[in-house]
Amino acid sequence: MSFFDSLVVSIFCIALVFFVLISLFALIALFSKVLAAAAAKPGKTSVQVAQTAMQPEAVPQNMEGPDLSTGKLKLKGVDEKTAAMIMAIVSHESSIPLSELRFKSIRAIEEK
Amino acid sequence: MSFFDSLVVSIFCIALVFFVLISLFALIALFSKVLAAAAAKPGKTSVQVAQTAMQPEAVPQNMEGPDLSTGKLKLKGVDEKTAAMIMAIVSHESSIPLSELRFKSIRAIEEK
Amino acid sequence: MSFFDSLVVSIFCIALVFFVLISLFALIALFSKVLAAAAAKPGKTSVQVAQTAMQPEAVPQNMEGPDLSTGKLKLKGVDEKTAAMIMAIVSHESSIPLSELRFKSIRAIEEK
Amino acid sequence: MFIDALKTIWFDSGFAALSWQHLVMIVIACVLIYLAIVKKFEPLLLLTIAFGVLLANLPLSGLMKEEVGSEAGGLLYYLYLGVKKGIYPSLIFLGVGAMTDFGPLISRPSSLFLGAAAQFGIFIAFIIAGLFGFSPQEASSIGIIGGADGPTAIYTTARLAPHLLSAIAIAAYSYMALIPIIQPPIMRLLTTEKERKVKMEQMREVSKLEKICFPIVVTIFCVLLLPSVAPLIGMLMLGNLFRESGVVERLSDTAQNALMNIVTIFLGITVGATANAENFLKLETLAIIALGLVAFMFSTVGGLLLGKLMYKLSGGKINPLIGSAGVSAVPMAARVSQVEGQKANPSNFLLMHAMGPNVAGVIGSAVAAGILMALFG
Amino acid sequence: MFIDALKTIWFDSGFAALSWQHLVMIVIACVLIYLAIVKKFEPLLLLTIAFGVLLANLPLSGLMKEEVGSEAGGLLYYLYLGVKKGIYPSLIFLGVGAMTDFGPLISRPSSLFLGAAAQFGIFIAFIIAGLFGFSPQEASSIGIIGGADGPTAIYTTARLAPHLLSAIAIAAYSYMALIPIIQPPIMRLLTTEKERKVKMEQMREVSKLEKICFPIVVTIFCVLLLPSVAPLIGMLMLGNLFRESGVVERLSDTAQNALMNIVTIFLGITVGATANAENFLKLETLAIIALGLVAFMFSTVGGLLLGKLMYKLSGGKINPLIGSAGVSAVPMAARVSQVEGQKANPSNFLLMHAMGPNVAGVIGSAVAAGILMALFG
Amino acid sequence: MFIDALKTIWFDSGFAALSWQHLVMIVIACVLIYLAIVKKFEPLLLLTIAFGVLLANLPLSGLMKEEVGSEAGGLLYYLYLGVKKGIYPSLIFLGVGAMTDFGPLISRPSSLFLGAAAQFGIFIAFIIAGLFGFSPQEASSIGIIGGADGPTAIYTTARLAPHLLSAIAIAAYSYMALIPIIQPPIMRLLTTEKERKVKMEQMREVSKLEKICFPIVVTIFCVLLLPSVAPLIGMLMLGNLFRESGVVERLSDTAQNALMNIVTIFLGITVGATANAENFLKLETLAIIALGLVAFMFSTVGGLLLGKLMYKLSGGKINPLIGSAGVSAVPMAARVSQVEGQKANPSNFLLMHAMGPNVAGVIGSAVAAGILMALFG
Ligand code: NA
Ligand code: NA
Ligand code: NA
Repeated sequence: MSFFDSLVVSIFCIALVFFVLISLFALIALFSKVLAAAAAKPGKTSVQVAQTAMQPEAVPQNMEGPDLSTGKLKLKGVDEKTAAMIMAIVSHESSIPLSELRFKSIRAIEEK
Repeated sequence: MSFFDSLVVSIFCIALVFFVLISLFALIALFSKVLAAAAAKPGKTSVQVAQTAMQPEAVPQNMEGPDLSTGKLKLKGVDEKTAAMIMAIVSHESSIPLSELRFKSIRAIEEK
Repeated sequence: MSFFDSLVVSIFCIALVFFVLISLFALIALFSKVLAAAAAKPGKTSVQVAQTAMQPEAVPQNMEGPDLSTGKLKLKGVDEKTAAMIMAIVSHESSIPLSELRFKSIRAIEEK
Repeated sequence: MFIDALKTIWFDSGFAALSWQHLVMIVIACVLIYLAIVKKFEPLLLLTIAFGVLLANLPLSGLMKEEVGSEAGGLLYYLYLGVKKGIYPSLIFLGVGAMTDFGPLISRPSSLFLGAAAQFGIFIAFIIAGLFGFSPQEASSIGIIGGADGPTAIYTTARLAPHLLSAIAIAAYSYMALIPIIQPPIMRLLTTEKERKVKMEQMREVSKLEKICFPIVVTIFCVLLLPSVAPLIGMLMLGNLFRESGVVERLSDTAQNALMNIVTIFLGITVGATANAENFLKLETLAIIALGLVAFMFSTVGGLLLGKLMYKLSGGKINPLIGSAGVSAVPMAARVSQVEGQKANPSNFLLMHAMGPNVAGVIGSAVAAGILMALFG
Repeated sequence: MFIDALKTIWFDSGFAALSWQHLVMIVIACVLIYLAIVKKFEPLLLLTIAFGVLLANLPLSGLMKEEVGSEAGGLLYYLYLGVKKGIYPSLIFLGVGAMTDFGPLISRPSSLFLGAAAQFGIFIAFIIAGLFGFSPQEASSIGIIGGADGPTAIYTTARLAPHLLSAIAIAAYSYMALIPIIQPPIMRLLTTEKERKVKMEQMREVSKLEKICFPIVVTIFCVLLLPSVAPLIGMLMLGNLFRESGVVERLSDTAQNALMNIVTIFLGITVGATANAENFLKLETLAIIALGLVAFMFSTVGGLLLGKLMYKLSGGKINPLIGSAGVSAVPMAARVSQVEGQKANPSNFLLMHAMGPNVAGVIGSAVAAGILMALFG
Repeated sequence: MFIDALKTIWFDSGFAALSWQHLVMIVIACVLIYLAIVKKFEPLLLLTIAFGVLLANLPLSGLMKEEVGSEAGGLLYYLYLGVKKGIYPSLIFLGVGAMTDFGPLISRPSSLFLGAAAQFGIFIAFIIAGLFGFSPQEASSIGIIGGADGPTAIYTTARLAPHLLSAIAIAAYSYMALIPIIQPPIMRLLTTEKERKVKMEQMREVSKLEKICFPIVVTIFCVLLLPSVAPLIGMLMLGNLFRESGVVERLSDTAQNALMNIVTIFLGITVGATANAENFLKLETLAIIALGLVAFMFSTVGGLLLGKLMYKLSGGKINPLIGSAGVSAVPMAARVSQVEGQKANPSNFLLMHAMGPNVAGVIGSAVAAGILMALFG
C-alpha cells in the first residue's frame, strides 16, 4: 500500500468515524428531545398500579433468585446521612456489629 | 399424525405423567415413614463424636475455601427463637421492614 | 515392567524429586538472602511518590472495576464490637455515609 | 472518489440490506425490551432474549455465522452451541435445584398429583397443534409451553424443533410473567367461594434427612423410568442435593449465582438470536403464541379440577386454589394462589401450601418433556 | 546408569532447549510483572499477560501445542480458542458496558465529537506503519493501539494480524497505564493557561429512560452502519442495558465480576502466551512499541485540537482539556484531565465533564476498528 | 393397546436394562454420598463425584454418549472434555494457588525436604502395582494417590490411565478425608514421646517481596526442569501470584470462588460419571483402593522418617510430627500434626510449622507427577 493510498484510506476512515459519531450525536439529541417531550405528559400511573397488583408481598424464601447484588445499598426516600445514622443505630441497639449486618435497602415509610 | 393418534398419544402421555408422579408420591411417603421409624431409634451420637474429633478447631486462614454462602444466617451461641426475636426487634426499632434487612450472623456476646 | 526395573525407576524418581525440591530449597534460600540484602538499602520512596501522583483521589463511580471483594472485613487484633464502633466513628467524623465507606481490614496498631 | 467509497460502505452496511421484515423484528425486540423492563416480564430471560432478537435482525453482522473450515464463526454461533447441545438448560436447572426448597412437597406428597394434573394443557395444545398441521416434534415443543417452565421448554425445543426455539421461548417466558392475569379468572370460574375460603392445616416439619434423600430417590426413579429426562432431572436434583446436604455451600452458591447467571446470559442472547425474520415472521409464530396461551389455560384448569377432586375426597381440607400452582412458573403461580385465597378469606395463608404443587409442577413438566422426547426424539 | 537417566532428564528438560532468546523473553516477562505489581500498570491484564509470556518461553512445556487428531493439545491452546474466535474481548466488553455510566455522554452528546477526534492517532500510526512496510492488516492493528482500549485492540489484532497479538496487547495496556505521563506535556503544550482555567457548567440530569434507550439506539445505528463491529458494540451495549434497566442486577453483577474476571484470566494468559521468542524478538516489535506511542500522542493531540475548536465555537464554555480524555483509557484519561484542570485552577472540577469524551472514546475506537476490519478483514 | 405402549415404555426404560452391577454401583454411589454428607469426607469433590457415579449407572441415560458426526452427545460427555484435555485440574490449581499461603514454606525452606520425602509412598505403590500386573502408566496413576492431592491425581490419571479415573479419584479424596485416622497411629509408632513434645521456634516473618518472587522463581525452575508439569505448577503459581501481588484481588477472588467452584462441579460430576459398572466393578478397583492406602501410609512414613532425621541433625529443634504433613492433603495433614503435637504437649502449637511441609507436599506431588508423565506419558 503506497503512502498516498494509506493517506486516502486514513482520511476516509477518520471522516467515517466522525460521520458515525456525529450521527450518534444527532440521534441522541433527537431522542433526548422526544423523551423530554413524552415525559411532559403524565399517564404512567395506571401501569404502576397494575404492576404492584402483580407482585404480592409474600415472597417465598429462596425461590426467586434473591437479589444478590454485591452489597449495594438502595436508598429510597432517605438521604445517605440518615441512612448511615440508621445503620449505626440498628447496630448499637441490636449489639450486632455492623460488619455482620447487611442492609439491602432503606426506604422511608410514607405516612398515609 | 391424525387427530385420533394425537388423542391416543396424549391420553397415554398424561396417564404416564400421572403414573410417574404417583409412583414418586408412593416412594416419598414410603421413605418418610422409613426415615421416621429410623429416627425413632437413637445411636447417631457416636458418629457425631468421631466427627468432632476429626476437625480440630484451629483452621489455618485462607486454606479451606472460606464459607461464602450468600445470605445464610449463622447463629453462634443463640438459638433460633432468640434470633428471630432479635431480628424482629431490630426491624421494629429501625422501621426497616424485615424483608429488607439481611442478617449475616448473630452471635452471643460473651461476657468475660 | 519387571520388579527390578520398577525399583530402579522408583529410586531414580524419588531421587529426582529430592533433587528438584532441594534445588528449590537452595533457590529460595538464595533469593531470601538477596532480597534481604536488597531490602537493607533504602531508595524505594521515589517510586512510591511517583505512583501516588499518578492516582488522583477523585475516582468516578463504577468506572474502574470497583473492588468487589465479597464484603469480608478482616479484623486483626480487634474484636468485632470495637470494629463496628470504629466504623461508626469514621463515618461520623468524615461525614461519609457508611454505605460509601468500604473497610477492608481493621487491625490493631501494635505499640513498639 | 470519496462518494464512491461512501457508496461502498453504504452497500456493505446493514442499511442497504435492511428489509421491512427486519424492521418488524426490531420493533418486536423493542416491545419485548419494554415488557421486560417496564412490565417486569421475567426480565432475566426476556431482556436478554429481546436483545438477541435485536442483534440477529441487524443484517450482515454475521453474529450467528457458522464456523466453516478454518474460517471463524460469529460470536453468537459459538455461544449458541451450549443451547444446541442441551448444556445450558441443564446448568440452569442445576441452579434452580439449588434454589428450590422441596420441603412443602415432601411434607405433603399428594401435591404431586396436582403437579401431574397441571400438565394437562401440554397435551391439549399438542392435540390442537397436530390439527393445525404441526409435526409431532413441533407439536410437542409447542405443548411444552404449558409446562410453564423455561429451561424445560428450551431443552425440549432445541432437541425436537430448533427452528421454533425463539417463538416458544418468548411465549413461555411471557406467559409465565402473565400468570397473575391468566390464572385468576379461571380460578374464580372453576371454584366456589366456599372452596376458596378453605384454610389448610399446617404442614408437618420435614427432617433434614428427608430433604437429603429426596433428590437422590427422585433421580434414581425418574431417570430409570425415563432415561431421556436425565440431564434435566439429574441436574435439578444435584443442585438440590448441594442445597440440602449443607456441606457444599460454596458449590450451591456458585450454582445459583455465577454459573446460573453466566449461562442465563448466554442462553438468553442466543435463543433470541435464532429469531431471524425468516423463522419468526410466519403465521406459525402466531399459532404458537395462541397455542401457548391455550396450554397455560388448560394446565391451570387441570390443576384446579384435580384440586376440586382432592377438596371433595379430603372432606374439604384441601383448598382447590393450590391446584393452579401446579403449572410451575415458580414462584409466581403459588403467589397467585395466595392472593386469590386471601381475597376470599383475608386470614387465609395458602402460600406454603401452594409451594408443594408449584415445585411438583417442575418435576411434572420435566417428566412430560421426557416422555415426549422419548416418543418423538 | 543413574548418570544416563539424569542425562536423559536433562536433555528432555527445558534447560537443554533454552536459548538466549528465551532468556531475554523471561527477563521481559519479569519486567512486565514488575511494572504490573510495583508500578501498577493495568495489573489485571498486564500481570496475567506477563505470566503468559513467562510460561510460553519456558521451552518444551507444550502449553500452546495444537490439538492434532486424537492427541490432546496444551492447556493454553484450548484457552486461546476464545481469543482466536473473538469471544473473550466481546465478553469483556459486556462487563465494561455493565460498569460504564454513559450519563455524562448523554447529558452532553457533543462529547462524541471529541471521542471521534481522539482516534486521530490511529490513522497517523496506520500511515507510518505502512511506510515501515507493515501490511494494511498489520498497520490497522498497530494503529488501533491509539484507540487506547484493550479489548478492541485485541479483538482487531486477533482478526487481522494474530502474529502481532502479544506485542500490540502489551503496548496497548502499557501505554494506557502511562497515560498520566504521556498526556500532560502535550496538554500543556497545546492549551493556554486561560483555556485550562475554564470551569464548565454543570451538566443536566439524565433521566433513567434516556439511559435505557441509549444502548438500544446506539446498537441499532452502529451495527446497521458497520456490521463488523456488532460483537464489540453489541456486547458493550447489552452490558450497559443490564446496568441501566435496573431489573437484572444479577446479570449485571455477574457480567462485571465472575464472568469478566474469568475471561480476563483466560485472555491475559493466552495473549501473553503468543509471545514466543520467534514472534516477539524482532525489530517489528520495537516498531510497534514506537508506533503505539505515536498513536497515543496523536490521539491526544486530536482530542485536544478539537477541544480547542469547541472552546472557541462555544465562546469559551468548553475546557479543551477534556478533549484528551477522548482517547478512552477509561477512566485514567478523564482523571488526567481533572488533575491538569485543577493545577490551572484549584477550584476546577473537570472529572465528570471529561467522562463524556472518555466513554465516547470507547465507542469511537470500536467504530474505527469496525471500519478497518470492514476494509481489510 | 395401552398395555403395549406401557410395555414399550418399560422396555425403553432403564428398569429393563438394569443389571445387578448397576445396582451395586448405585449402592456405592449412595455410600459415597453418605460419606460426603454425614462423615464430611471432602464433600466438595466426593459428593459431586458420587452423584456422577449415580447418574452414570442409571442405564440408557446417554449422559456420557460421545458426539458422533452431527448427532449431539450427552451432557456429561461435553463437560468431561475439560477433564480429558487436562483443563479442569489446572484451573483448580489456579484457585488452590490463590488460596495458599506459601509464607511458612519460604520462612523455613527446609520444609521442602519433608515435602519430598513424603512422596515416598507414591513409589512404593508404584512398585507393588507393577507386581500386581498393572502397566507402568496404571502403576504411576495409582502411585500418585499417595501424593494426597486430588487435582494432581486426576490430571495424571486422565493423561496416563483414564479408565482408572473414577477409582483413583475416589480413593484419593477418600483417603485425604481419612488422614486423621490413617496418620496418627503411624505418627505415634515412629516417633518418641520426647520427639513429639518438641516445641519449635517461631518462624521469621516473610516479606511481601519474597512472597511475590516465590511463585515466579518456582515456575521458572520447575517448568524448565520438568516441562510436563507446566500446566499444574504454572497455574498453581499464577494463582499464588494473583494472591501475593495484591494488585489483582478481583482475579484472585474469582479464581478461588466462581471459577474454582464451577470447575469443581464439572470435574466432580464427570469424573464420577466415568465409573460405569464395567470399568469399576473389577478386582483392579479393590487393588487400587488397597494400594492407595499403602501409598498414603508410606508417604506418611517417608515424611516422618525424614522428620526424625532433621530432628537429630537440628539438635532437637525440629519436631518430626511435622513430617507427616508433607503428604499434602492441605490443610488436613497439618492439622493432624497440630493435634498430635498438642496431645504430647498441650502448650505445643505446630500448625504453622506443619503448613510449610504441607504446601511443600503439593509441589512435591506435582513434581513426582511430572516425572512419571515424562517417563510414561
Ligand atoms: Na409444570
Ligand atoms: Na478510544
Ligand atoms: Na503430596
